Amino acid sequence: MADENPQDSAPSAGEPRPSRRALMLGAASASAIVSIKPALAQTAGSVLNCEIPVPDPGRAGSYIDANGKVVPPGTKGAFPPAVRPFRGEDVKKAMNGGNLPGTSYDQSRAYTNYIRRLQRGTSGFTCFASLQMPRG
Amino acid sequence: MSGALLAQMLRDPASVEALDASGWTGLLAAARAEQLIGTLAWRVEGLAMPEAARRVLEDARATVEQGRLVALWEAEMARRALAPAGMPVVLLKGTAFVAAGLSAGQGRQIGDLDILVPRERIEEAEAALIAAGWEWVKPDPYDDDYYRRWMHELPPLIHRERDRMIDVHHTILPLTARITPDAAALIDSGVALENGLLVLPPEGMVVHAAAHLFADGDLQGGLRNLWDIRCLTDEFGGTEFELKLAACAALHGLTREVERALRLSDHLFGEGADLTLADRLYVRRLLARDGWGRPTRKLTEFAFYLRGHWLRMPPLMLLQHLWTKWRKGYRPAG
Amino acid sequence: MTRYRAAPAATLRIVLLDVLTLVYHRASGITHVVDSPVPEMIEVLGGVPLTLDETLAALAAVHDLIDPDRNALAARLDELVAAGLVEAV
Amino acid sequence: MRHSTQLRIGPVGFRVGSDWRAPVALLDDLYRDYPPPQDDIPDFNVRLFAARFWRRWLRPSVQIGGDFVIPDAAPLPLAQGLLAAEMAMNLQMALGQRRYLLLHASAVERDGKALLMTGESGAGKSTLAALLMTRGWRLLGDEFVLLDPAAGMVHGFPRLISLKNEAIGVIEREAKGGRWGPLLEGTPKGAIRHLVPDVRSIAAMEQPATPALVLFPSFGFEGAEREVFPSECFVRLTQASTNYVTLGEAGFDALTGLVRGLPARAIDYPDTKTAIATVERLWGELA
Repeated sequence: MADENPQDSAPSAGEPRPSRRALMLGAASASAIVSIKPALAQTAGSVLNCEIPVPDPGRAGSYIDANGKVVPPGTKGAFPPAVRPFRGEDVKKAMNGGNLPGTSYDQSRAYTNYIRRLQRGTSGFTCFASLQMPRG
Repeated sequence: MSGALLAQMLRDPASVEALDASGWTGLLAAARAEQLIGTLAWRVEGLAMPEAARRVLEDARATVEQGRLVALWEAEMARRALAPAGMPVVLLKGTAFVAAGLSAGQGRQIGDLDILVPRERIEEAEAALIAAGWEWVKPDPYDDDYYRRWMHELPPLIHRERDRMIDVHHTILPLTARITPDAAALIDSGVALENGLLVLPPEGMVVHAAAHLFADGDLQGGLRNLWDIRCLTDEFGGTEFELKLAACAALHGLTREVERALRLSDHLFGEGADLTLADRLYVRRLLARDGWGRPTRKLTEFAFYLRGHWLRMPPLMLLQHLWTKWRKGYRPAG
Repeated sequence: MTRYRAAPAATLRIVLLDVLTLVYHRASGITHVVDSPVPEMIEVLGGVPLTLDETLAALAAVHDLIDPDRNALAARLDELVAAGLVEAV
Repeated sequence: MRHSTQLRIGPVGFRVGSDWRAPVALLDDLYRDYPPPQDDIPDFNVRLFAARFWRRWLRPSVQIGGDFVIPDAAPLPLAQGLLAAEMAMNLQMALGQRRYLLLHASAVERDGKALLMTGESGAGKSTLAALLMTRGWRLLGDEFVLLDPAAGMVHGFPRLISLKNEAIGVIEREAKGGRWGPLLEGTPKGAIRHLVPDVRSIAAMEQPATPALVLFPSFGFEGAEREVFPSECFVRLTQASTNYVTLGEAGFDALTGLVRGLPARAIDYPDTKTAIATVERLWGELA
């Protein structure tokens, strides 16, 4: 039962969870739950249908340079933001050498580099992390 | 023959104590192949056995226990999806055994979720399930059309998030089979569980298991089916139950099948029974496993494959069906 | 009026890891990786079943809602219902 | 079955049966230093058989079978019988392992502590593990790592190291005196050659190790490195595990226990030299 695992919900000493804090309900279209599926799932399912915006909405309008770094709009040699978020399945293909849909080769490389460097907390991170499906 | 060894160990668990390493190896392989390893693990728990065997069986027990939770959850999600429609939903087979807490559920490996709903409401059920995240497994026009016209269930659906299949039945045998059980009576006989889902009464469960075993299909996995029947008759046995069972079997036109199931169950798992010549063929088929878990007696198997189809369809339709399957590359497992 | 109720606390193992939270649901055997406001919603829905508006009010009572948007909350609730962590009753 | 053999890799016993002598003879030779299954009762059975009986002789092709199977597994030519046996054993682990949380990862050990490396096929985890083995690390396994949910320790699964294409030459130069299986050309994954783990790794295969560092290597990129936080590490490892979901709460406990407090890094590397240097540096920083 829950109280058999007091370490679970109780915050560890030193970083108490504030009892009252700011809370975002988020956009109606965003997703706040990723359910772990069997690695050998029979259905393609949600993981490949999740989406990764480039860049994340917090930095909307910024450009992406060849190394995948987010740079100010108009930076020379960098690419404008992607028109629409990429689907997990497309990203997976691009990671294996394909091109992201609707992009040139260099643009696709830049976006993929951006996605590879996604940090926790950024939009699309959970989707990206779920794509890491090493199979033999 | 390891199929016979498996049946013997289920009947008399204490006899595992006499097994040597190769006996254990063959037993475990056959139990896995018959999907009875969880059942075996339950039966022999606490007996003396080599450490390596104990470990394999312990893992099998943990696996069926997790499988039980997942099966019950799948039933619960189907209940949530179908509850607003207010139709009766009867759980069948393994999920019903564990939901009702029956001994037949102990160690039972459970695959898909099988439910029975009234025939006139099956499309409503289908729509509600699709709205709740289930989708078609494989869109194949021939199979789809075939299912809808002739089968006793919808084409299988799989839940896109949980990766679990559901079979939605409206009766317990294909419409093409020569025996036509009274599906409405089965649903009416349903016993309500605490959450509102129904299960068949014990005699209905036995009749369904016997129908599934002898009147539908090629007896693959039949040993597990027969074990289900054994557990049910052991748990509910007695004169009163026998009368109910006979009446239920007669109502659905399955007297011959139920009587055969009881004879084979007594022969394999009980005190013995007088077998007919045909019964002996069934026994041969049910025990056809070698020490590597391979099916043996290919000819018997193929005969039962043909027979399974014969029972389900009139001959001309059978020919058309086999021809279509053949062109699509199906061959009986060999 | 649809009311919402979270899975009983005894069936949930909730582990906070850096910014994301893991929820293991014992009844389903499924692990959910969730972001805010999901853990907070599970908490306020742990008692009597609440309507959408009551859920919004309950969240606002214990947190400073930056975007007290009814539609966004409805979307979160739908997700929780689909995941089986919350039941619509 | 006409021919059969038994062997144990780490804590897992196998029985391999075959319609042909050659694959079994090769296994007996390459696995000659491995013990038999505990109590002579294998955890898993593997079968190599002819799909049609005439396929035993006529263009013999090996079908993979066993306790756990996937439908439609393509047969392999008899010359690749060793690969078929290895694939079949891997398949039993991937589909049937229930005692340990199975991670698709390579791992090496030093001072009782384990370094885990996981990534997509082609990320170089087998190559890196083999190279580290030649540099004094003990090989725990090049394909699977077994995490014990109760104790939190990792058990090795040091099967034959499966090296592909360019990696074969790289390791042939480094592993002096190594014992090798035949070069298998034209497999579904290109050229494959199996290297027997060194004597020390086989002898110590029953000793578990404490996980100390997990790396997510990617080959073919500029050298780079970033910290992987526990939540990302958790999600990635669930997807690198074939039995996380099946193990239920035990799997959840095992994996949350592992990622909390375990340092994790994603490393990109342009060549193996850079990778080895990065690994040694990160390992040094742990202490």
